[in-house]
Amino acid sequence: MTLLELFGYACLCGGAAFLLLAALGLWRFSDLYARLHALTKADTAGVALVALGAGCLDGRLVAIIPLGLTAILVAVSGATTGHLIASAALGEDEGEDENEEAAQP
Amino acid sequence: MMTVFDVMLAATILWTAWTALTAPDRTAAIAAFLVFGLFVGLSWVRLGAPDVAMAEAAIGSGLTGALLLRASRGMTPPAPTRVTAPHRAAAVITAAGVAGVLAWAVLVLPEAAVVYDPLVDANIGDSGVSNPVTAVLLNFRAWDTLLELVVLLAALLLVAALRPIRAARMADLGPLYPPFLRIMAPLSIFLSAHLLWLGTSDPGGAFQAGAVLCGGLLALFFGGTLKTDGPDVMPLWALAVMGVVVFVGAGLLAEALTGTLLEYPDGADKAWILTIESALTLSIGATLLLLFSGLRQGGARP
Amino acid sequence: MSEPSLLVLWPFLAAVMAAVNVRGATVWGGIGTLGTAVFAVSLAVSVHATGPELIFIGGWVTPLGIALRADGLAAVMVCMTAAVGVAVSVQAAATWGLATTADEPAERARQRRGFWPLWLCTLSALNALYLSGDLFNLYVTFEILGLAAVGLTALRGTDEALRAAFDYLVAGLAGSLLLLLGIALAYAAIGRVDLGSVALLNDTGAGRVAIGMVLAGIALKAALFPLHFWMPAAHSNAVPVSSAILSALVVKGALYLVLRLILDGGFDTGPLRWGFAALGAAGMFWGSLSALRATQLKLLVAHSTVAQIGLITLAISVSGDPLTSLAWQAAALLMVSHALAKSAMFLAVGRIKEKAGHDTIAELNQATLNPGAAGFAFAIAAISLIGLPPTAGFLGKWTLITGLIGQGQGAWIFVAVVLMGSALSIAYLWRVISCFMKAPPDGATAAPRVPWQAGDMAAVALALAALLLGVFAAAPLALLNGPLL
Amino acid sequence: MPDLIYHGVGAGLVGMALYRAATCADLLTRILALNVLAVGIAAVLVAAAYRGSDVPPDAVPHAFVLTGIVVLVAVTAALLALAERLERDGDAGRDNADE
Repeated sequence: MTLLELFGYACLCGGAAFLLLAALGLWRFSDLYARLHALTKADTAGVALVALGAGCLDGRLVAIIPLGLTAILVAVSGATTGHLIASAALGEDEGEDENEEAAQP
Repeated sequence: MMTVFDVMLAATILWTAWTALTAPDRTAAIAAFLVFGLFVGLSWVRLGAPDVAMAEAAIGSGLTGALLLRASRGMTPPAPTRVTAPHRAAAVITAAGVAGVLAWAVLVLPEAAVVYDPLVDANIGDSGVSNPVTAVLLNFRAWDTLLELVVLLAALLLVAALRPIRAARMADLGPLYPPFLRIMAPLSIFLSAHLLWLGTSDPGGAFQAGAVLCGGLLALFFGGTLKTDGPDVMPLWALAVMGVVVFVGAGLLAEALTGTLLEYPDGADKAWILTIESALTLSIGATLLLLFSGLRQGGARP
Repeated sequence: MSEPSLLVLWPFLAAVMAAVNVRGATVWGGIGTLGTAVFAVSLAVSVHATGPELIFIGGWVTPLGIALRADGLAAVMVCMTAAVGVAVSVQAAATWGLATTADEPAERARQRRGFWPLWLCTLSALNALYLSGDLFNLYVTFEILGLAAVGLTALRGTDEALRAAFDYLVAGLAGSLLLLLGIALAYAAIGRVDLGSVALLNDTGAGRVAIGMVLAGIALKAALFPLHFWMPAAHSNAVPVSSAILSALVVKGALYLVLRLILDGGFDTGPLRWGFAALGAAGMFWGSLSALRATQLKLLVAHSTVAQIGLITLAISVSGDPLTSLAWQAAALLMVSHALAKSAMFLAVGRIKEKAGHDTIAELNQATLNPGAAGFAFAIAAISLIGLPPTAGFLGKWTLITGLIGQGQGAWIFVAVVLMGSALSIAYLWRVISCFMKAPPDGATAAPRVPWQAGDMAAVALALAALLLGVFAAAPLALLNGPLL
Repeated sequence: MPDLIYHGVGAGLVGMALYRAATCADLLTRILALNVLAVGIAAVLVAAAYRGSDVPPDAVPHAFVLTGIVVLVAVTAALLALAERLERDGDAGRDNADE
């Protein structure tokens, strides 16, 4: 078990822990914004750690580049989607009539 | 060890499917359907079918989910259907009957009747590509793929022939969307081209590349830079039609050169397949976008 | 360029041009339909002269590649589609006009712009279906046919038409998926899905289940008796030209596949065949009874399609082994005569509804049917449906009954059923024709006889073709007597 | 061994989808049921193509499933276009004016 493999497995477990916590958060939190907060953690930290761990274990460049690209992509799209959902939900909650009527035909 | 994983995955698939079918709220049902599609894709990776898993995730759950969400937005909330007991019993009997017969037929199977494998292995050498699925799709059974693209176009013609309805105005997506677009749009085009080139030797190909391209086009459509109403629809409409026309033209040209429909001249198989596939990728991306945006003005305005 | 590939790709390219060049849609429609008719005739001539053609697409031999089989049966069906297609295109050009005029309502422009590409897609899908020799390829052609036919149904734009189109597409998709399930099981059982190997399916349990699933799917798409719930609404709510295409041509695709499966030795097990014959007989009775009760003319004609499909299924399922008995030719002849007669009937009903403003049977009389061209076409088509001597319908029923008599004692029941079916069809068709001759109720003087218009020519031509096909039956019979692939 | 499990999944999905298609009148649920039915059939096909963990699976059924997925998305888009026009709540379901 080289040090790199050990570090890889550690990252994998950390990532898995983050994903588990995010799922638990999604289930237990009552409010939409709290759930979004938990989910975006899974997108950014969880997936990045899993990708890092898998990269260490595999070691070949041909695997590390797609993994890295995936981690960045998931982080970017996760954050943006979270923002979009939050702003849409915020718009609905404050009941801005003109925005409401305009958005819903 | 993997059997435990398979059993858990199977249970998850069946449970998400049941949720998708019986959830009272439409958005929850569509979300469950999306997750169901991704899990089925995962099960196909387990069964050694990465091409199909990619297509199921990209088209089967991603795009279909987007179509469902857009359509469900304008619909009236679902009225609970009152089903009488005998009707429900009859439905249970027929459904259980079909599923039971199917399960029995599959369990009583002799060991797998192997016919296609040796033929594909023997002929893949002169099919021009080394990925067997692409070889079957674009060479051995190219007629199926051509007619399948005619199906896509027939769906587009159907949607164009329907009476027009008012376009649901796209809500403003706020300040964070444009920078996201600047990353995603070029990346999806680059990724689609990479998947297309990869398709000749590894899992990938025209359909997965077309779906990824459509994702990028949808991102542009939501951002407002890509419009599909009025005269702006003509370039997309031409792109959607171009793919099948290139395929048909290649088929007829091949017949002129070699005497049989869709028989690519020897030695040039890979070049022909790649030109057809690149036309298909652009056409599938444009067709799926037009199917999503629904040609709000009821057909192409010349 | 061999005819089979041109028969499929020529109308499709014309459809693409009609979709893109919207202003010239009618012109492209004419080019596509007439071109296909020419290729159909040249295919029939070459099959008659040099025997059936077998084309391996892409040069790959059958189990791996797909084969296009152009034998006598396929040539007859392709010529039937082309003949009805030309007449329907003439009628469509008459109803929607040749080009966009400035003042025409948006609805008419939308219908013309939508009709031609969808019709040419249907034509190319039907030709691909008749020529294909592979089950999965047939699944894909059925999907094209289903989508294009639903487009034709929804063309009218009213809510009833959209609801009928939605139910039609759901039933069509369910039928196709059952067919796909049958194909999946056939692949699991014998490892190959081409039509030539369908006979191997009878040996294994999974193979027999696969045949059952394939037949269930086809029965749903062919609107066979218990599964015909979606069809009357779709055929009666569509535009008259679309109803003619749906009733005469689209339904034939599924019936043709059942016949092809039997000819390839698909299901020779007794119970499945007699079950199908019983379903056909029940469909004939149910369709005739519903037609007797129908108040609207279009619904009556749609229910008569259900009855005729029952008769054709009966003819298919008792057609026996192609080597010994010629009864399968009866099924082909019945399909051709039904296509000609039913399309003439629907076009005539369209003209009647256009002139009289309504199609309730009770209120039709001599005054509303002036000029009588549509009534004349309806009457001639009715004669062919009933099966009176000179028509092609008689020829089909005669071949069926002689084939049945040759098959021993069990077949006498079905001979009686066929005759009863003819009697019922006389009953519900005479109901309509008697109204044509009824004097106007308030004794109003009959309006001056108006000469026949261009719009009626398509219906009259099709009706006369159904009439004369019985006389000039040498051509289709010669093709049908040729060797089968 | 895994292909037996996924054959069972396919059969289960087909049964579930047929039951829901028969017992619900809501247009969107019927479309979802047909999609689940098609994915169930595709699962049977992919499971039938499995040749064990070391031998590569058969590529032809994979092409069938790929074609089936693309055909399914086309038909679903058509179904949704029809359903949207049928179920449009009130507002502009029928305005041909803005053609």
